[in-house]
Amino acid sequence: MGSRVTILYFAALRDAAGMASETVETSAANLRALYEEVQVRHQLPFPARQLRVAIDGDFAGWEDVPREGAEIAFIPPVSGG
Amino acid sequence: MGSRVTILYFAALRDAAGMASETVETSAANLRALYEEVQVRHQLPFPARQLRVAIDGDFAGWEDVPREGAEIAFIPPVSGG
Amino acid sequence: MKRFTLSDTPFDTSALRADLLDDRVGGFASFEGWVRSHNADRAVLGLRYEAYAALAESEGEKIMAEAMGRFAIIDARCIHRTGDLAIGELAVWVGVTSAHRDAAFAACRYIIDEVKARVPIWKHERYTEGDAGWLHPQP
Amino acid sequence: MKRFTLSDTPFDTSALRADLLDDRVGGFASFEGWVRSHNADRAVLGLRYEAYAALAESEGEKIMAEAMGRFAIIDARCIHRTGDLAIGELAVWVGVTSAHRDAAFAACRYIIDEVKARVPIWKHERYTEGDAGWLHPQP
Repeated sequence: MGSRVTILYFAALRDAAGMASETVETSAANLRALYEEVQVRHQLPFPARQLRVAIDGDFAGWEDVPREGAEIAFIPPVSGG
Repeated sequence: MGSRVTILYFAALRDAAGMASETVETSAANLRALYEEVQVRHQLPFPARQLRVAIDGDFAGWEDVPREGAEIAFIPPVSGG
Repeated sequence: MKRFTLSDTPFDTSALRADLLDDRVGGFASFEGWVRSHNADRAVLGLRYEAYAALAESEGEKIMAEAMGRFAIIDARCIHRTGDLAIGELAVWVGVTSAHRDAAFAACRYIIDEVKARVPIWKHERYTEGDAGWLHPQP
Repeated sequence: MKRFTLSDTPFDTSALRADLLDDRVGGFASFEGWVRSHNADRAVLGLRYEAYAALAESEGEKIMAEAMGRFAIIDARCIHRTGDLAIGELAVWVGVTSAHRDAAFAACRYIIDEVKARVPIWKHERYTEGDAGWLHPQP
Protein backbone atom coordinates (compact mmCIF):
# COMPACT_ATOMS: atom_id res chain seq x y z
CA MET A 1 0.00 0.00 0.00
CA GLY A 2 1.84 3.11 -1.21
CA SER A 3 1.11 6.83 -0.93
CA ARG A 4 0.66 9.17 -3.83
CA VAL A 5 2.83 12.27 -3.33
CA THR A 6 3.96 15.21 -5.43
CA ILE A 7 7.69 15.96 -5.44
CA LEU A 8 9.03 19.45 -6.26
CA TYR A 9 12.51 19.92 -7.73
CA PHE A 10 14.40 23.22 -7.62
CA ALA A 11 17.60 24.61 -9.15
CA ALA A 12 20.24 21.91 -9.86
CA LEU A 13 17.83 19.21 -8.70
CA ARG A 14 15.30 20.33 -11.30
CA ASP A 15 17.95 20.43 -14.01
CA ALA A 16 19.08 16.90 -13.09
CA ALA A 17 15.55 15.50 -12.84
CA GLY A 18 14.55 17.27 -16.05
CA MET A 19 11.27 18.34 -14.46
CA ALA A 20 9.94 20.82 -11.89
CA SER A 21 7.63 18.30 -10.23
CA GLU A 22 6.29 14.81 -10.52
CA THR A 23 3.58 12.79 -8.82
CA VAL A 24 4.74 9.37 -7.69
CA GLU A 25 3.39 6.35 -5.85
CA THR A 26 5.81 5.43 -3.08
CA SER A 27 6.03 2.88 -0.32
CA ALA A 28 9.08 4.56 1.21
CA ALA A 29 8.95 4.45 5.02
CA ASN A 30 10.20 8.00 5.40
CA LEU A 31 11.44 11.02 3.45
CA ARG A 32 15.05 9.81 3.53
CA ALA A 33 14.05 6.58 1.81
CA LEU A 34 11.91 8.50 -0.68
CA TYR A 35 14.87 10.73 -1.55
CA GLU A 36 17.09 7.69 -2.04
CA GLU A 37 14.53 6.28 -4.52
CA VAL A 38 14.40 9.45 -6.61
CA GLN A 39 18.12 10.13 -6.27
CA VAL A 40 18.89 6.82 -7.97
CA ARG A 41 16.17 7.22 -10.59
CA HIS A 42 17.17 10.78 -11.61
CA GLN A 43 20.88 10.63 -10.71
CA LEU A 44 20.45 13.64 -8.43
CA PRO A 45 23.76 15.33 -7.62
CA PHE A 46 23.38 15.69 -3.83
CA PRO A 47 23.44 13.20 -0.96
CA ALA A 48 20.52 13.67 1.44
CA ARG A 49 22.80 15.12 4.14
CA GLN A 50 23.39 18.21 1.96
CA LEU A 51 19.67 18.84 1.54
CA ARG A 52 16.74 19.94 3.65
CA VAL A 53 13.27 18.61 3.10
CA ALA A 54 9.83 20.22 3.29
CA ILE A 55 6.26 18.93 3.36
CA ASP A 56 3.38 21.16 2.23
CA GLY A 57 5.48 24.33 2.48
CA ASP A 58 7.03 23.70 5.93
CA PHE A 59 10.44 22.31 6.74
CA ALA A 60 10.14 18.67 7.80
CA GLY A 61 12.38 15.92 9.19
CA TRP A 62 13.97 13.11 7.18
CA GLU A 63 12.22 10.54 9.37
CA ASP A 64 8.77 11.99 8.60
CA VAL A 65 6.41 9.74 6.64
CA PRO A 66 5.30 10.65 3.09
CA ARG A 67 1.57 11.13 3.68
CA GLU A 68 -0.97 10.53 0.92
CA GLY A 69 -1.42 13.73 -1.10
CA ALA A 70 1.60 15.51 0.40
CA GLU A 71 3.68 18.02 -1.56
CA ILE A 72 7.30 17.21 -0.83
CA ALA A 73 10.29 19.40 -1.72
CA PHE A 74 13.96 18.48 -1.50
CA ILE A 75 15.83 21.72 -0.83
CA PRO A 76 19.36 22.00 -2.25
CA PRO A 77 21.84 24.39 -0.57
CA VAL A 78 20.42 27.90 -0.90
CA SER A 79 22.17 30.90 -2.48
CA GLY A 80 19.91 33.93 -2.08
CA GLY A 81 21.08 37.39 -1.07
CA MET B 1 55.70 90.15 25.18
CA GLY B 2 52.32 88.51 24.52
CA SER B 3 50.76 87.02 21.39
CA ARG B 4 47.57 88.18 19.79
CA VAL B 5 45.26 85.18 19.16
CA THR B 6 41.64 84.65 18.19
CA ILE B 7 39.64 82.24 20.34
CA LEU B 8 36.54 80.46 19.02
CA TYR B 9 33.75 79.34 21.34
CA PHE B 10 31.19 76.68 20.42
CA ALA B 11 27.96 75.33 21.92
CA ALA B 12 27.83 75.58 25.74
CA LEU B 13 31.18 77.38 25.75
CA ARG B 14 29.77 80.05 23.46
CA ASP B 15 26.65 80.42 25.59
CA ALA B 16 28.81 80.79 28.72
CA ALA B 17 31.27 83.22 27.12
CA GLY B 18 28.42 85.19 25.55
CA MET B 19 30.37 85.39 22.29
CA ALA B 20 31.37 83.22 19.35
CA SER B 21 34.94 84.51 19.24
CA GLU B 22 37.26 87.08 20.70
CA THR B 23 40.75 88.32 19.97
CA VAL B 24 42.98 88.52 23.03
CA GLU B 25 46.54 89.41 23.92
CA THR B 26 48.00 86.56 25.96
CA SER B 27 51.30 85.72 27.57
CA ALA B 28 50.15 82.17 28.44
CA ALA B 29 53.00 79.69 28.01
CA ASN B 30 50.76 77.08 26.41
CA LEU B 31 47.14 76.34 25.45
CA ARG B 32 46.36 74.87 28.86
CA ALA B 33 47.36 78.11 30.55
CA LEU B 34 45.41 80.11 27.96
CA TYR B 35 42.29 78.04 28.65
CA GLU B 36 42.70 78.57 32.39
CA GLU B 37 42.79 82.34 31.80
CA VAL B 38 39.60 82.39 29.75
CA GLN B 39 37.88 79.77 31.91
CA VAL B 40 38.19 82.07 34.95
CA ARG B 41 37.24 85.19 33.02
CA HIS B 42 34.10 83.69 31.38
CA GLN B 43 33.28 81.10 34.06
CA LEU B 44 33.39 78.35 31.42
CA PRO B 45 31.62 75.16 32.53
CA PHE B 46 34.30 72.57 31.59
CA PRO B 47 37.71 71.73 33.03
CA ALA B 48 40.39 71.46 30.33
CA ARG B 49 40.53 67.67 30.68
CA GLN B 50 37.00 67.41 29.21
CA LEU B 51 37.94 69.46 26.17
CA ARG B 52 40.07 69.11 23.07
CA VAL B 53 41.90 72.04 21.57
CA ALA B 54 42.60 73.06 17.97
CA ILE B 55 44.88 75.60 16.30
CA ASP B 56 44.05 76.91 12.83
CA GLY B 57 41.57 74.12 12.12
CA ASP B 58 43.72 71.17 13.29
CA PHE B 59 43.63 69.37 16.59
CA ALA B 60 46.55 70.47 18.76
CA GLY B 61 48.14 69.57 22.11
CA TRP B 62 47.58 71.38 25.39
CA GLU B 63 51.31 72.03 25.68
CA ASP B 64 51.42 73.81 22.31
CA VAL B 65 52.28 77.50 22.37
CA PRO B 66 49.71 80.16 21.34
CA ARG B 67 51.45 81.58 18.29
CA GLU B 68 50.90 85.16 17.17
CA GLY B 69 47.83 85.30 14.88
CA ALA B 70 46.65 81.78 15.64
CA GLU B 71 42.95 80.84 15.63
CA ILE B 72 42.39 78.69 18.69
CA ALA B 73 39.27 76.64 19.43
CA PHE B 74 38.39 74.90 22.67
CA ILE B 75 36.26 71.90 21.70
CA PRO B 76 33.60 70.79 24.21
CA PRO B 77 32.43 67.15 24.14
CA VAL B 78 30.82 66.51 20.75
CA SER B 79 27.28 65.24 20.11
CA GLY B 80 26.83 64.82 16.37
CA GLY B 81 25.09 61.86 14.73
CA MET C 1 1.46 42.57 8.20
CA LYS C 2 4.17 41.10 5.98
CA ARG C 3 7.75 42.07 6.78
CA PHE C 4 9.35 39.73 4.21
CA THR C 5 8.38 39.72 0.56
CA LEU C 6 9.52 38.30 -2.75
CA SER C 7 9.36 40.50 -5.83
CA ASP C 8 9.59 39.34 -9.43
CA THR C 9 10.10 42.93 -10.63
CA PRO C 10 12.55 45.70 -9.59
CA PHE C 11 11.43 47.38 -6.38
CA ASP C 12 11.60 50.91 -5.05
CA THR C 13 13.65 51.13 -1.87
CA SER C 14 12.39 54.62 -1.03
CA ALA C 15 8.85 53.28 -0.61
CA LEU C 16 10.13 50.50 1.64
CA ARG C 17 12.09 53.02 3.69
CA ALA C 18 9.10 55.36 3.95
CA ASP C 19 7.10 52.45 5.33
CA LEU C 20 9.45 52.43 8.33
CA LEU C 21 9.25 56.14 9.16
CA ASP C 22 8.25 56.66 12.77
CA ASP C 23 9.15 59.55 15.05
CA ARG C 24 10.54 57.17 17.69
CA VAL C 25 13.25 56.10 15.24
CA GLY C 26 16.76 57.32 15.98
CA GLY C 27 18.70 54.81 13.88
CA PHE C 28 17.96 53.23 10.52
CA ALA C 29 20.34 50.58 9.22
CA SER C 30 19.98 49.06 5.80
CA PHE C 31 21.74 46.57 3.60
CA GLU C 32 21.46 46.03 -0.14
CA GLY C 33 22.82 43.18 -2.19
CA TRP C 34 23.64 44.21 -5.76
CA VAL C 35 24.46 41.95 -8.69
CA ARG C 36 28.23 42.08 -9.19
CA SER C 37 30.07 41.84 -12.49
CA HIS C 38 32.37 39.20 -10.99
CA ASN C 39 31.84 36.34 -8.59
CA ALA C 40 34.65 34.06 -7.41
CA ASP C 41 36.89 35.49 -10.17
CA ARG C 42 34.47 34.69 -12.98
CA ALA C 43 32.97 37.44 -15.16
CA VAL C 44 29.19 37.37 -14.79
CA LEU C 45 26.76 38.47 -17.51
CA GLY C 46 23.62 38.30 -15.39
CA LEU C 47 21.74 36.06 -13.09
CA ARG C 48 18.42 34.58 -12.17
CA TYR C 49 16.97 33.91 -8.75
CA GLU C 50 14.50 31.11 -8.29
CA ALA C 51 12.54 30.62 -5.07
CA TYR C 52 10.30 28.01 -3.55
CA ALA C 53 7.88 30.86 -2.95
CA ALA C 54 5.57 29.41 -0.29
CA LEU C 55 8.41 28.21 1.91
CA ALA C 56 10.62 31.25 1.19
CA GLU C 57 7.86 33.58 2.37
CA SER C 58 7.11 31.64 5.54
CA GLU C 59 10.79 31.15 6.42
CA GLY C 60 11.53 34.81 5.62
CA GLU C 61 8.66 35.93 7.86
CA LYS C 62 9.98 33.67 10.63
CA ILE C 63 13.41 35.34 10.41
CA MET C 64 11.81 38.79 10.67
CA ALA C 65 9.85 37.69 13.76
CA GLU C 66 13.07 36.34 15.30
CA ALA C 67 14.79 39.69 14.68
CA MET C 68 11.87 41.58 16.25
CA GLY C 69 12.15 39.36 19.32
CA ARG C 70 15.92 39.28 19.73
CA PHE C 71 16.82 42.94 19.20
CA ALA C 72 15.48 46.23 20.60
CA ILE C 73 14.23 47.37 17.22
CA ILE C 74 11.10 49.23 16.16
CA ASP C 75 10.44 47.54 12.82
CA ALA C 76 12.12 45.76 9.92
CA ARG C 77 11.53 44.84 6.29
CA CYS C 78 13.22 42.59 3.78
CA ILE C 79 12.53 42.13 0.10
CA HIS C 80 14.24 39.70 -2.26
CA ARG C 81 14.10 39.68 -6.05
CA THR C 82 13.31 36.64 -8.14
CA GLY C 83 13.64 36.19 -11.90
CA ASP C 84 16.26 37.64 -14.24
CA LEU C 85 18.61 40.38 -13.00
CA ALA C 86 21.30 42.38 -14.79
CA ILE C 87 24.63 43.58 -13.37
CA GLY C 88 24.02 46.40 -10.89
CA GLU C 89 20.42 45.44 -10.13
CA LEU C 90 19.25 45.14 -6.57
CA ALA C 91 18.86 41.52 -5.41
CA VAL C 92 17.91 42.02 -1.78
CA TRP C 93 17.13 44.92 0.57
CA VAL C 94 16.96 44.90 4.36
CA GLY C 95 15.90 47.91 6.44
CA VAL C 96 15.69 48.10 10.23
CA THR C 97 14.65 50.94 12.53
CA SER C 98 15.39 51.36 16.22
CA ALA C 99 15.78 53.99 18.90
CA HIS C 100 19.55 53.34 19.09
CA ARG C 101 22.02 52.27 16.43
CA ASP C 102 23.42 49.14 18.10
CA ALA C 103 20.16 47.22 17.73
CA ALA C 104 19.55 48.42 14.16
CA PHE C 105 22.99 47.25 12.99
CA ALA C 106 22.77 43.92 14.80
CA ALA C 107 19.28 43.11 13.53
CA CYS C 108 20.10 44.15 9.95
CA ARG C 109 23.11 41.84 9.99
CA TYR C 110 21.10 39.01 11.54
CA ILE C 111 18.38 39.27 8.89
CA ILE C 112 20.68 39.22 5.86
CA ASP C 113 22.78 36.38 7.32
CA GLU C 114 19.73 34.24 8.10
CA VAL C 115 18.05 34.98 4.78
CA LYS C 116 21.17 33.88 2.93
CA ALA C 117 21.51 30.75 5.07
CA ARG C 118 17.91 29.55 5.34
CA VAL C 119 15.49 30.96 2.77
CA PRO C 120 14.96 28.66 -0.23
CA ILE C 121 16.17 30.96 -2.99
CA TRP C 122 18.77 29.89 -5.53
CA LYS C 123 21.06 31.92 -7.75
CA HIS C 124 21.78 30.89 -11.34
CA GLU C 125 24.72 32.75 -12.90
CA ARG C 126 25.51 33.18 -16.59
CA TYR C 127 29.17 33.76 -17.37
CA THR C 128 30.81 35.70 -20.20
CA GLU C 129 32.53 32.50 -21.28
CA GLY C 130 29.15 31.10 -22.30
CA ASP C 131 28.47 28.64 -19.52
CA ALA C 132 26.06 28.99 -16.62
CA GLY C 133 25.27 27.25 -13.38
CA TRP C 134 23.44 27.10 -10.10
CA LEU C 135 25.18 28.19 -6.92
CA HIS C 136 24.77 25.59 -4.18
CA PRO C 137 27.34 26.53 -1.54
CA GLN C 138 28.07 23.79 0.96
CA PRO C 139 27.51 25.02 4.51
CA MET D 1 37.19 63.94 -3.95
CA LYS D 2 35.28 64.64 -0.75
CA ARG D 3 33.80 61.66 1.08
CA PHE D 4 32.59 63.63 4.11
CA THR D 5 30.39 66.70 3.84
CA LEU D 6 28.32 69.01 6.01
CA SER D 7 24.97 70.21 4.71
CA ASP D 8 22.93 73.10 6.07
CA THR D 9 19.88 71.98 4.11
CA PRO D 10 18.04 68.62 3.84
CA PHE D 11 19.86 66.25 1.51
CA ASP D 12 18.79 63.59 -0.96
CA THR D 13 20.07 60.15 0.00
CA SER D 14 19.27 58.64 -3.40
CA ALA D 15 21.81 60.96 -5.06
CA LEU D 16 24.43 59.98 -2.48
CA ARG D 17 23.66 56.31 -3.03
CA ALA D 18 23.81 56.71 -6.81
CA ASP D 19 27.26 58.23 -6.39
CA LEU D 20 28.42 54.86 -5.04
CA LEU D 21 27.03 52.68 -7.84
CA ASP D 22 29.76 50.49 -9.31
CA ASP D 23 29.40 47.08 -10.90
CA ARG D 24 32.02 45.58 -8.58
CA VAL D 25 29.70 46.27 -5.63
CA GLY D 26 28.06 43.24 -4.03
CA GLY D 27 27.14 44.78 -0.69
CA PHE D 28 25.93 48.25 0.24
CA ALA D 29 25.45 49.05 3.92
CA SER D 30 24.01 52.33 5.09
CA PHE D 31 23.08 54.01 8.32
CA GLU D 32 20.82 57.00 8.89
CA GLY D 33 20.35 58.98 12.09
CA TRP D 34 16.88 60.51 12.34
CA VAL D 35 15.70 63.13 14.82
CA ARG D 36 13.69 61.32 17.47
CA SER D 37 10.67 62.68 19.33
CA HIS D 38 12.23 61.59 22.63
CA ASN D 39 15.77 61.55 23.96
CA ALA D 40 16.70 60.23 27.41
CA ASP D 41 12.98 60.25 28.32
CA ARG D 42 12.45 63.90 27.45
CA ALA D 43 9.99 64.96 24.74
CA VAL D 44 11.90 66.83 22.04
CA LEU D 45 10.37 69.56 19.84
CA GLY D 46 13.30 69.91 17.49
CA LEU D 47 17.00 70.42 17.43
CA ARG D 48 19.88 72.32 15.96
CA TYR D 49 23.33 71.06 15.01
CA GLU D 50 26.26 73.42 15.13
CA ALA D 51 29.66 72.51 13.71
CA TYR D 52 33.16 73.91 13.73
CA ALA D 53 33.02 73.51 9.99
CA ALA D 54 36.71 73.62 9.02
CA LEU D 55 37.74 71.08 11.63
CA ALA D 56 34.60 68.95 11.20
CA GLU D 57 35.32 68.58 7.49
CA SER D 58 38.98 67.70 7.93
CA GLU D 59 38.31 65.29 10.81
CA GLY D 60 35.40 63.73 8.91
CA GLU D 61 37.59 63.25 5.84
CA LYS D 62 40.27 61.66 8.03
CA ILE D 63 37.72 59.13 9.36
CA MET D 64 36.66 58.23 5.81
CA ALA D 65 40.32 57.69 4.83
CA GLU D 66 40.80 55.48 7.88
CA ALA D 67 37.77 53.41 6.88
CA MET D 68 39.08 53.05 3.31
CA GLY D 69 42.39 51.81 4.71
CA ARG D 70 41.10 49.47 7.41
CA PHE D 71 38.33 47.64 5.58
CA ALA D 72 38.08 45.89 2.20
CA ILE D 73 35.55 48.40 0.89
CA ILE D 74 35.10 50.01 -2.52
CA ASP D 75 33.94 53.46 -1.44
CA ALA D 76 32.14 55.36 1.32
CA ARG D 77 30.30 58.62 1.92
CA CYS D 78 29.04 60.46 4.97
CA ILE D 79 26.96 63.61 5.18
CA HIS D 80 25.90 65.40 8.35
CA ARG D 81 23.26 68.10 8.69
CA THR D 82 23.79 71.40 10.45
CA GLY D 83 21.21 74.02 11.42
CA ASP D 84 17.62 73.52 12.55
CA LEU D 85 15.99 70.08 12.21
CA ALA D 86 12.45 68.90 12.94
CA ILE D 87 11.40 65.51 14.34
CA GLY D 88 11.85 62.83 11.68
CA GLU D 89 14.46 64.75 9.69
CA LEU D 90 17.66 63.08 8.65
CA ALA D 91 20.66 64.18 10.75
CA VAL D 92 23.39 61.97 9.32
CA TRP D 93 23.79 59.44 6.51
CA VAL D 94 26.58 56.92 5.97
CA GLY D 95 26.84 54.67 2.91
CA VAL D 96 29.53 52.08 2.21
CA THR D 97 30.04 49.76 -0.76
CA SER D 98 32.13 46.60 -0.92
CA ALA D 99 32.41 43.31 -2.76
CA HIS D 100 31.30 41.40 0.36
CA ARG D 101 28.95 42.36 3.17
CA ASP D 102 31.30 41.88 6.14
CA ALA D 103 33.48 44.81 5.19
CA ALA D 104 30.53 47.08 4.31
CA PHE D 105 28.87 46.52 7.69
CA ALA D 106 32.10 46.92 9.65
CA ALA D 107 33.14 50.11 7.86
CA CYS D 108 29.65 51.65 8.12
CA ARG D 109 29.68 51.02 11.85
CA TYR D 110 33.21 52.39 12.20
CA ILE D 111 32.34 55.60 10.38
CA ILE D 112 29.22 56.44 12.38
CA ASP D 113 30.94 55.59 15.68
CA GLU D 114 33.99 57.72 14.90
CA VAL D 115 31.92 60.62 13.54
CA LYS D 116 29.88 60.68 16.73
CA ALA D 117 33.00 60.46 18.90
CA ARG D 118 35.40 62.81 17.12
CA VAL D 119 33.82 65.28 14.70
CA PRO D 120 33.19 68.72 16.23
CA ILE D 121 29.41 68.90 15.84
CA TRP D 122 27.09 69.71 18.73
CA LYS D 123 23.41 69.03 19.21
CA HIS D 124 21.12 71.59 20.83
CA GLU D 125 17.73 70.16 21.82
CA ARG D 126 14.51 72.07 22.51
CA TYR D 127 12.07 70.30 24.81
CA THR D 128 8.28 70.44 24.97
CA GLU D 129 8.57 71.71 28.54
CA GLY D 130 10.05 74.94 27.17
CA ASP D 131 13.69 74.55 28.07
CA ALA D 132 16.59 73.72 25.78
CA GLY D 133 20.20 72.75 26.06
CA TRP D 134 23.41 71.57 24.48
CA LEU D 135 24.33 67.91 24.64
CA HIS D 136 27.90 67.46 25.83
CA PRO D 137 28.20 63.78 26.73
CA GLN D 138 31.21 62.92 28.88
CA PRO D 139 33.32 60.24 27.22
